[in-house]
Amino acid sequence: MAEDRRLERDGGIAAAVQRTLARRYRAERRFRLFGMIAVAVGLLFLAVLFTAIVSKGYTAFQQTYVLLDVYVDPDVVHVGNLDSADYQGLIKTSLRELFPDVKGRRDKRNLYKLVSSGAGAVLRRMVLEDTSLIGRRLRIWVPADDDVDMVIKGHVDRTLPESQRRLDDQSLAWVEVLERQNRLEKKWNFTFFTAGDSREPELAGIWGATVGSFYTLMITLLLSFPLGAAAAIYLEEFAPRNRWTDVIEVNINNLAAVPSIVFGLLGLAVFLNFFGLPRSSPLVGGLVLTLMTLPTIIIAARAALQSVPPSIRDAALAVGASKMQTVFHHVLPLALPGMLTGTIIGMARALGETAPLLMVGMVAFIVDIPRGLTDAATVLPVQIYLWADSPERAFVEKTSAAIIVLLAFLIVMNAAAVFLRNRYERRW
Amino acid sequence: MNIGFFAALILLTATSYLLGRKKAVRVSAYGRLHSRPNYYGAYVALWCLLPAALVAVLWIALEPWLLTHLIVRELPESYSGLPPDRLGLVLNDIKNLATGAMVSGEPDEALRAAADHYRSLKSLGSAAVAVGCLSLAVAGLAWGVRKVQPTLRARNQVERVVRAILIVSSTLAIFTTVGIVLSVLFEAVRFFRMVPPWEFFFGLKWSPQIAIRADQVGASGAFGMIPVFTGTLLISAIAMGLAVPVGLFSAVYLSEYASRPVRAVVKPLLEILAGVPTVVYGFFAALTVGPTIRQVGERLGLEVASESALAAGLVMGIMIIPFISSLSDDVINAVPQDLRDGSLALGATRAETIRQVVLPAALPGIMGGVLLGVSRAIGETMIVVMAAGLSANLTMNPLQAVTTVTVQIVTLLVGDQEFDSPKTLAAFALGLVLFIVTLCLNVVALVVVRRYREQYE
Amino acid sequence: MTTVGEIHAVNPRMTCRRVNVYYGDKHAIKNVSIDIGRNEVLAMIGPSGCGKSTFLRCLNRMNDTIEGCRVTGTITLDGQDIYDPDLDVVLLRAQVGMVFQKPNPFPKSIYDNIAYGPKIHGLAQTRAELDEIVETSLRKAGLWDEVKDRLDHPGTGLSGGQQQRLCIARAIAVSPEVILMDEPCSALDPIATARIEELIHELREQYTIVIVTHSMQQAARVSQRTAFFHLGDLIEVGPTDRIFTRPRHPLTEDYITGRFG
Amino acid sequence: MTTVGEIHAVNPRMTCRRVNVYYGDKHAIKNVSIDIGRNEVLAMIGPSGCGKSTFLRCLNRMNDTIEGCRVTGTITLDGQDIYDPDLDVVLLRAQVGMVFQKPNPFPKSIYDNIAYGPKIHGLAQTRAELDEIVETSLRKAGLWDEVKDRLDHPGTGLSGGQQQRLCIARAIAVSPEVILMDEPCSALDPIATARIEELIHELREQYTIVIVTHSMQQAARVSQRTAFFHLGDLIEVGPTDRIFTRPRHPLTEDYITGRFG
Amino acid sequence: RDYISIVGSSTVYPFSTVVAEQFGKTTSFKTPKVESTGSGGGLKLFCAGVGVEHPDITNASRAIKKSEIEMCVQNGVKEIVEVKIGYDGIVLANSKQAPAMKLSRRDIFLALAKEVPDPSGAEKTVPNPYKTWKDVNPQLPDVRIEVLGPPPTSGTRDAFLELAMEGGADTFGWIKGLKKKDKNLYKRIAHTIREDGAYIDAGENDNLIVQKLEANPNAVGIFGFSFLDQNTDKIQGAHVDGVEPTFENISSQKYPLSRPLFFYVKKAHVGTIPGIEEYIAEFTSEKAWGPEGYLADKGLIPLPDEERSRMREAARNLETLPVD
Ligand SMILES: Nc1ncnc2c1ncn2[C@@H]1O[C@H](COP(=O)(O)OP(=O)(O)OP(=O)(O)O)[C@@H](O)[C@H]1O
Ligand SMILES: Nc1ncnc2c1ncn2[C@@H]1O[C@H](COP(=O)(O)OP(=O)(O)OP(=O)(O)O)[C@@H](O)[C@H]1O
Ligand SMILES: [Mg+2]
Ligand SMILES: [Mg+2]
Ligand SMILES: O=P([O-])([O-])[O-]
Repeated sequence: MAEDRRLERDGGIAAAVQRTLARRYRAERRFRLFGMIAVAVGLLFLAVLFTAIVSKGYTAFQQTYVLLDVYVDPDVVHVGNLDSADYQGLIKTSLRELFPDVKGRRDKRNLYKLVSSGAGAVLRRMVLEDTSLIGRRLRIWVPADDDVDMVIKGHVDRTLPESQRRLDDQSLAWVEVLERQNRLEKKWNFTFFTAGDSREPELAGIWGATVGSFYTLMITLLLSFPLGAAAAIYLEEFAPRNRWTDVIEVNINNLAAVPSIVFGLLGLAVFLNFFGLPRSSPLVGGLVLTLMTLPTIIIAARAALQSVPPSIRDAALAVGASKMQTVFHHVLPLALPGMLTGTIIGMARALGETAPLLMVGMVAFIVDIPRGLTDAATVLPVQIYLWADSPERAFVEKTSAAIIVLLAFLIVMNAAAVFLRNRYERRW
Repeated sequence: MNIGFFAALILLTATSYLLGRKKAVRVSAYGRLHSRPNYYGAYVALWCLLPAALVAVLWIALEPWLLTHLIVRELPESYSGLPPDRLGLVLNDIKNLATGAMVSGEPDEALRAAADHYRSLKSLGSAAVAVGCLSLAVAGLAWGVRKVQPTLRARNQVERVVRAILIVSSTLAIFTTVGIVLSVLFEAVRFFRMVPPWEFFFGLKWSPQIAIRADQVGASGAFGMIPVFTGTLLISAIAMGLAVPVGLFSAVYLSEYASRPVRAVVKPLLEILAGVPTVVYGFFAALTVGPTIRQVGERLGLEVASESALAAGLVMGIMIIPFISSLSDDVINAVPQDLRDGSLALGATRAETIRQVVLPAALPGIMGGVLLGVSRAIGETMIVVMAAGLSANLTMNPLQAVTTVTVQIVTLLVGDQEFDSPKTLAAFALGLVLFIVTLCLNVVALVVVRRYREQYE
Repeated sequence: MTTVGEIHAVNPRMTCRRVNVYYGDKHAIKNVSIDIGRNEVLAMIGPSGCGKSTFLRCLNRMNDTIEGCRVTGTITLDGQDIYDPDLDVVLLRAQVGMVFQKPNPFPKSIYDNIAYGPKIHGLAQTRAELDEIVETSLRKAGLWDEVKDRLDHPGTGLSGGQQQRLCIARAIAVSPEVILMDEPCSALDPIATARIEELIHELREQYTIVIVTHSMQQAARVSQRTAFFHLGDLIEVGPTDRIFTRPRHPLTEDYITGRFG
Repeated sequence: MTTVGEIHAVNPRMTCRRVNVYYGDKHAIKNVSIDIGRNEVLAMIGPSGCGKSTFLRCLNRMNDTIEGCRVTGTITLDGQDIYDPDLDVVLLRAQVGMVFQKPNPFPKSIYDNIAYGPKIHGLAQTRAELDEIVETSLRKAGLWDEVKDRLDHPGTGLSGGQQQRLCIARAIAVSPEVILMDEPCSALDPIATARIEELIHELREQYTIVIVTHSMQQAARVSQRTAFFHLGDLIEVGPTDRIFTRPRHPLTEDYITGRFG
Repeated sequence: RDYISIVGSSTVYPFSTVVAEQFGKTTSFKTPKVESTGSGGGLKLFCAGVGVEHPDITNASRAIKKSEIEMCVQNGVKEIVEVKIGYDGIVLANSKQAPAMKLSRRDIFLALAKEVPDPSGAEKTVPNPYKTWKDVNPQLPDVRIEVLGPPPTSGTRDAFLELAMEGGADTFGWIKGLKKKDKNLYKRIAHTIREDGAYIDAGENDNLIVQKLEANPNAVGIFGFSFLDQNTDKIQGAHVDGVEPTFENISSQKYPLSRPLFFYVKKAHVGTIPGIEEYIAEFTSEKAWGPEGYLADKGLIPLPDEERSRMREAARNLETLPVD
């Protein structure tokens, strides 16, 4: 036969293959190399982003505190006015005691600005907890002002001429005195993790936004995963193949391309104006993000369902399983990894999304920690967005720190899904 | 309506499941059960839960309206005669009073009485409905249990309910679409009344600022969408130019070459890229990538805008990588090993096997991922807002600054708005057209995918 | 083409009349009518690609799952039209079990592969009962000794022949009344084959069995009636011994004497 | 256990020495040594699950793709150790072709299924040459007439037996020097089987063939030497006629006389 | 609802939030919710009606327009209290790595307008030919004109056009003359910013502009004074008409580019939504908006003393805007 003859002439398959082998191996190596490069590129970007963020943000996890000797004057604080006493005044008094030679209104004002306006609140909390402190002299650490904090952390150059810093020479001198007396110390910034937003950087915390994100994403997850999975299952396993399902399919793909802010518009029109749900609430935010996330989950889930070999379905049907049982007992577990991937990616996107929330009023200054799904709340990316736009220098590091928290949130959120996915994954 | 109620309902549902099952087991003595006892359990549970839940949901939806109505009837004329919006404020006061929250000023007697009334009505209503719902649940339970007979096709019934749920879920996408179209359509139509459509569709100049003044409405060439859409196209193309090869090769590498532990670690790591807030990418593009490209470009003697399309596109591409890599990785992994074996046994190299057997078999899924990535690129907002700028240049040069549809929509909508000027309405027109354009793209994609689909087994 | 021989069975369990199957344009089964008798083993033979598997899949509506596959004509089970829209296909498939030509174990453990059917049909009240069903099924399929120590290993990690027997065990575990077997012994050695044939003998006492086979000897050994298909046509059907000794249709004769093609 | 009979071939193409295969803990092949002669057909027989497929997969290193599978011992092809890390498995597999037990056509057209191998190895310069290779391969596998009108239809839409022949055609399309066939006729009717056996005869002129079969008759018809495996051991090997007429090991005798199990 | 809902200008947002926070801390009322929606968006929400679902207060970086008042009235918001809270300086700044700029409004106009008066002196405009600052004014450095500024949708941009560009245009007598003759043409000349890349719309994020300036010493940025105040170590404000943008200069009205900031209160809500009056009181207290107050710390330029006390009176008495 012709081909045998040709092979003989060429020295058999081995020789024929041998001739092409070098080229093919080059192709193979190239292919593999591209793969490695691609992964490396992805990881590199991640590493660059991470180092950039972490190197900018880690300092926000510390906060400068000032050690003050405060006399809890019974004339100022007594049982009658525990709640509303002028604690900040006590702080000011103790500052004056530290620098007795400061005279003049202006200088005093500058002096008071060394400590945070939240210092009084620290004292207040202590006194409220233990009224026996009244009349005693306390040594307490109170947060320093953000300008001082920036200097201590080295974000502002002390050697610059006075006109170019926020802290004037006199204040700087006081800071140096405090430093020499070991009255300034950087400590772990608990406030950052436990407080809500504040316009004073040293008092601002991420907890409010974290809780808001948690509620919002809980809604999103609880709605979008079941709905997305259900829609995908119906479309892939039950729906007849016809024009109508084609329409739905194109439609879903198309929804994925709708700019997220348009979902915000939709949420504004439907959830706020039509249903009258409360503005700025995690409930509405979650609903909007659900609509935005659904297409991602559905598309991924359909792809996953499609890749389950039909023989598995046949096997189950043939032992008398109903279509529903076949899907839920056999197909779904096999498709679950892919569905979870879609969920991970969709939720990750929802977690990082700002634009649609602008429209439903979640871009707001909210100090209180939300306690329910209908309380006014904000979310982490919005908090980042807001802080990034704040003039105060100290918010720069806070912004990065908030991003770190968001990424940590993301990692925690994904970990469970990744764990499940790895469990269910198999190759057949 | 509180936690206690829902706990009770759930408890009842659980009980009804158990009762249904038990009855099924018992009646199985009189004849072969049509379905497994669990299905009878589920059947009864559905009877118990669904009607009660329906009523509860209805109540939650109607309660405010109903209570308001009742309260207003009791209010003295001086209040109930107020126009509805004022009345709303009064009611708010009453509610604040009733819940013991802060109120402004000294509330008068009538309000206090109303507040008490409100409080009692509310607790009464809640209690009544709670009792009603629970009785309904019990009734449903009883009814369900009664109906449990060996001949009852419980599985079919339960599956019918599940199926209905599935169908409802899948129509949600349609509703969303309808909602989106409706929420942009009217404003878009208003826009087209002010700006002639042909000017919008074929105009080569986009400059909404010119028309900010009412006296310049429709100033020629101000609302041409071409440069804006070109910008979207350019940036999306750049993004996909990065994301598709990187994503696809990563997927191939992870699923075909990398060892299991490596894959288990790297894949979730890459997925983090999808979750980095877009604001962060925006900063990254604007402050790191943009200036770098500019510097490099200037060293090469190229004219580079500081907000080049390239910078925004590349950073967007980074964000999209996991969309393609993870979804593709899953479908590649799902291709049966048999097929790989078949190819390898012919003396194919791994790369050949992957390229010619595995990837074609996984194509529909991969296309799904790529489409999702494209969609994301087209719809992405924050990155381009921060990094691509607003100047609507009609160019395909990636080193120049362009603007995108989403940027325009966002700046028009979150900036200073004037809802009677085409400036703001243009956002809706852009949204609508974008919707239609991507719809066409998706139809094409569907046809292409259908054609090249390779079904294994 | 009209079928030679007696398509009617004395005591029919299933009847097929003018059944046509199309895969898109391809006409895979052409106007086939045949009865399947109670407590009988019907063997289906014919050259590769003649439509045996296709016809078999019609009998429990597994064809429904193939996109583009269309069936016309009537098929009844105990007088009930199985293509009736009101019919519960789940029940049908529980009654009419099937072993596929290509073994397709679930990607689950061996135990779960077998236990799945009984579980969903509630055939076992207790774990012990389930264990027993699994064991007897595996024993009947002649696989018990080989896998009894590794019931929790995946079914996909078995050898070809083992997978085939696993699928047989899986099918009989739900005690269907009609069993369709598509070349159940193709990957089996003579001893395992003998075991399955023995099983078929046992099962026939109570059930109805349709078996596709390429081995004339096997057909002769296990079946009471034999149907010969060719290019989608049912050429001849009749008592097995008659078909193999006195085929009436020339094609049948050519085929069983190996003078074909 | 030591193997009975002559493991050496006169003119060995492949030699296996003390080969052990493990799937995780499972010891699937135990210390097997055997030669495979040039231009000879070696039949491997043995009960289901005894390790025939496993052993076959060792010969072209298809075991590499199974996770947890470990091979020890030496196997050489033309004196070259095929488990040598420097060895080129692509070349090896091009030389040592394989037909799997379960047909696994690519989800491509019938034409592309066959053309795939020749294309990647660059065996055809022109489209016409490729067409020719496809046609001759399909003819040799006895499938041409059935599929010549629908070469562009997907290979996965074929019947079981057709798929099997498609896979045979695919394997021979690259003209490997050694062909491993795992039950190549299991889903084939007698006529198609005869066609494949004829093909084996033809191929033997130039190539070396190892075939796993459950049919003693087939082994007797096509092979020169036969190896009998049992529970992972190579029990006996020798010239086919001798094995079938005068088996030396009691297990062999039991097996071929069907007195087994 | 038992808290105040505030929407509006992103420029006023930082001040409004500080007051809200202080208010929440020092009174027993809840902390108000402050949304940043932009002046126009805020007024739209504000004017949508009376009732709990509508905001009580909106911030604005410009005075409410007549058309907006009409919309409000149409929707039943008839009583609106206007509170002017202070000034915001619009600064032009560049990186400290480059020499400080000394600009006049005329320079700014010539550098940024799309059409500029014919350099030959004829009374017509030509497309802006200037590439470098030196082209505009020989005393300025020889670097490319590259200005990062707010987008057309922002209130800051409107103010910039009115204060800087119009001011610059008015230095040409014939253009100033147009103001009366052909208002449209005048506005087109004075209000149209060039689009050839010299002016870059930089979005609403002023921090981003500051950081871009740091990276690009040749660029000039336009933004609010508070951002300059916070970043004096990195950037420097350009003198405009010989005046440096400092706290003192802006508050004494010497610096030409400053605009008033406002908030508007829905009087109908006072007395029903708890805390509105107290919030106004807090905002207008000396410790907040006084020259030594905490708002000044955040960069708000206080009103002159006399105007401040007048405003305080008006605000506390809830004097409403006239509607017709
Ligand atoms: N992937 C695997 N993982 C674990 N065990 C396996 C795997 N493949 C095969 N085995 C086991 O190894 C033994 C040998 O299997 P092999 O497939 O080689 O048998 P065989 O001789 O080909 O049988 P058959 O004739 O049934 O195909 C069997 O006991 C089988 O269960
Ligand atoms: N899914 C399908 N799509 C299109 N054609 C098909 C499909 N399945 C089978 N066919 C064709 O229908 C005919 C009958 O196929 P069937 O599988 O019934 O044959 P068979 O008799 O079982 O053959 P074998 O003995 O080889 O298994 C064959 O020509 C086959 O190519
Ligand atoms: Mg078949
Ligand atoms: Mg095998
Ligand atoms: O938010 P603005 O201040 O720009 O209106």
